[in-house]
Amino acid sequence: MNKIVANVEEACEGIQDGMTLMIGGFGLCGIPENSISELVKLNVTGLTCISNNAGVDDFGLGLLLQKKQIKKMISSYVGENDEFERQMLSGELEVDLIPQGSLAERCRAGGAGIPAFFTPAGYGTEVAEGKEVREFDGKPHILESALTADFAIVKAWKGDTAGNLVFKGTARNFNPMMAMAGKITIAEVEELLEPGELNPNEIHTPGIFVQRIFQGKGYEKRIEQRTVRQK
Amino acid sequence: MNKIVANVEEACEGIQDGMTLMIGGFGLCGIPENSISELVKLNVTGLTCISNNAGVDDFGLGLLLQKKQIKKMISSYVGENDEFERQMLSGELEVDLIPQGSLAERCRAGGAGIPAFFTPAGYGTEVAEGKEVREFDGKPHILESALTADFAIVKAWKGDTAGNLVFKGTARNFNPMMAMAGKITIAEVEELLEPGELNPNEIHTPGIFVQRIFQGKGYEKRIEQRTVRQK
Amino acid sequence: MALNKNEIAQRIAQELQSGWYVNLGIGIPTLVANYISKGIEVEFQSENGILGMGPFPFEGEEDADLINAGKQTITALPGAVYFDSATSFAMIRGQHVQLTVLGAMEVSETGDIANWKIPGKMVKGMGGAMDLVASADNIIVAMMHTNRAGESKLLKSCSLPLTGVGCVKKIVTNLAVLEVVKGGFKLLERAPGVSVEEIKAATEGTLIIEGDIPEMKL
Amino acid sequence: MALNKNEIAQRIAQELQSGWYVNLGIGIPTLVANYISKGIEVEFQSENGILGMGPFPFEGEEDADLINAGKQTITALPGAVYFDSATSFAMIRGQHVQLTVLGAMEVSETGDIANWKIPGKMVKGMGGAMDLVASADNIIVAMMHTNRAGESKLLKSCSLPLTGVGCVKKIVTNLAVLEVVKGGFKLLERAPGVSVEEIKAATEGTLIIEGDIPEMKL
Repeated sequence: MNKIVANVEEACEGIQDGMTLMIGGFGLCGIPENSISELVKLNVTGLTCISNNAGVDDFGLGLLLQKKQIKKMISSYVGENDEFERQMLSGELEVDLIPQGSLAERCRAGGAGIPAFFTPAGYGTEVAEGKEVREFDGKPHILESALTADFAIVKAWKGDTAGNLVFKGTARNFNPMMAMAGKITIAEVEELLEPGELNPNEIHTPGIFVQRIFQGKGYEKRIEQRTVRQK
Repeated sequence: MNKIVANVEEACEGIQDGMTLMIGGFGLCGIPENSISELVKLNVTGLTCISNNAGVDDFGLGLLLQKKQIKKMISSYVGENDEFERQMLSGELEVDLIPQGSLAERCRAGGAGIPAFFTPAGYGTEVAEGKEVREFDGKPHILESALTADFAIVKAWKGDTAGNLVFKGTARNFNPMMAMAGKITIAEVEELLEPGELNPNEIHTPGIFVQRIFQGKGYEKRIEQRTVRQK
Repeated sequence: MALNKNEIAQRIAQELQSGWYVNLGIGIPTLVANYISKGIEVEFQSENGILGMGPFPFEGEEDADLINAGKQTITALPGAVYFDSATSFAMIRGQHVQLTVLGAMEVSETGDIANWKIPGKMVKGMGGAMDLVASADNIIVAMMHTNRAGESKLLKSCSLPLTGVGCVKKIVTNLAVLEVVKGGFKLLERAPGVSVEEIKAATEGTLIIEGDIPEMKL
Repeated sequence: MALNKNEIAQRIAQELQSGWYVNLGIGIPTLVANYISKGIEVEFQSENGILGMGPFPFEGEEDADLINAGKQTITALPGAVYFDSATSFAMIRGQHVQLTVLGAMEVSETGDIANWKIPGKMVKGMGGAMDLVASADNIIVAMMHTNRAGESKLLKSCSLPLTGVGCVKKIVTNLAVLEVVKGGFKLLERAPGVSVEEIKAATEGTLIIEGDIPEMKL
């Protein structure tokens, strides 16, 4: 099963104004840099972006914010971004804030055909407003629904032409669940391999969840908070 | 964090009559052979066993059935076992049959703090009796609840003293979800390693889900349906 | 002449499209893998935890840790991947598997299927069948048109406990290819040499016959 | 004298027990890792996907693919494991993490906590805090007893939008260690040299004082 596309242009074909996109990554870690650049180039607008964070002013999803391509962000935490703040406070940008665990589980649910599930997270807070509350074992929970996207765009360390993906370190984060939840899932990888080169025991995302895969290039992998100690 | 116990006797300490146990495996593939033998030796009775299958007459959970240690089986498929059939038809054994995907997801939910979720599986069948039905996107779903166990007993290929587990091939099956859902989770492994010997990118079950781990021995790994072709 | 089991599998194999992930049930469905046309690239999922399932191993190369959902020893093709049961049914329930082929004891004209339980007989369980039929967008039933007593298995409504409701799309039997549409079973193709009258006689449910019904090509 | 941030962290570190998995929030909680007693073996979980988090890397050894939930570069200890965000919150929601330490803007005497939103100010989001407080069996809040305006942060009821309801068990501030019990904040320990009267004055919520209140030992 060959999922390979020639380049980022081909990978992003069909992404249109007004679509809902899932974008993998946590902060600037594990984000699909090539595809984000291509979205800027395509200048698609009115996007709803589901991503744990919104990048920084000049990197990650911040690049799309600069060009006002995003209509709505669905995230758990959106600090570190002045342009984001300006657009949000001025009402140009809609923001839906979701507890991080609920965001991850809602993406997984979307990919796994689970339309809704109960979680204790957010009970008694404004997150619970309008949501069904039910007690289990004496503890109140709220009903959360699945999330899906027209396109999910993820970044992996290694991948093969069958779409199987392996992530590195904490760059895994939201990428595997989002890969499951995209109607079309695009994977960009640092290293693209032939079938059989990945050990089938060590694959994080089975290729069935991926529709298009390509060899990324020029990864900057910017570090948001460089913290070190002295030898 | 050291989860190591000396042997199967120590691993199974505290397992008592009337408890609910989850037992990993699919058919005879990936079952915790050492622990099952120990359960026979301990002669604990009145057990509720959550396991996808019930073994064969003289292997796997069939060994516990022979000694009438099991009061109730929660499984998706229980063929291949005459003693099972006899006990079930005579009413000695309670059997709760659950769609395989719902069984897997209910174990995961139990481990993940999700008390209930909606699934389309079983709608309109006797599995749905007494369960809430709700439509999502015009399609009816039923509400299924989480499963947990006093002890979950799983079998892995490799493990380290921190309880991290790696499975091999299709012997993975239900083991990872059950490991999540046990109040106490026992892991028996073919190869027990020191911390750092497993690549942290390649671990299937993080050690946090495992309370006791030991080096298993004498694995028979019986094959249920030996199918081959000629060279 | 009515088809044999291998010919039913052969006809179903014609339905497969390149790029599809396919789950094959036990029995006739398993045989479908033997008849994939050259140039059609599909990948087989087995719900116990493998994508990219290959043929049976050569004698002496069996691996107890590598089986299919029928508990048979198998092999893995290059590009295969193993996963746990929750992920496996995430693929199925999330409709990432494009085709499910499975056997049935009864199918109703509204697409209900019964294939797991006969009251009064030993019940072995539904395994993954309920998840598969409730989830798949595209389900083909492979079965004999009538049971051993000669009674139709294509019914107005199922008499046996159901596995799923309104989910069957297509049925390939030893006599015919049929589609479940509003109003009943629409006859699409006849087995070579089998007449429409024979199919009518073997079908208890409403049979919809429009125009000339072509013979299957095998 | 009131404790500084490091001393608050130091006091909280005394609560840790061997075998615990611990999630430390941003700010004072992060500092707790610096004060673990010898012989106490705990493992740190960061909700972005690592168990067995180690100290910051040496200069030049930073890995952009290895960060904590505060987006800081970190290292992994032997026995560490990486996982995805759904699995991470399965650990948290499923109560496999024995202790969560996090900061707060307000805590109520019934254990409510507010730490994510100030109306009229830029809202950055709750991140993982709502999952953490709703799930953890054991939550310690690390904070100053009063805000910059000198107002108590231990209240009858929170004025800010809540992060979680009835979940805080213990609070360690610059002035005191308190437990949330039926009826209010039970004073357990005073900071060295801080009087019960000073703590009373700085606490708006009901303060329960039973017998002599010992000084913390650091």
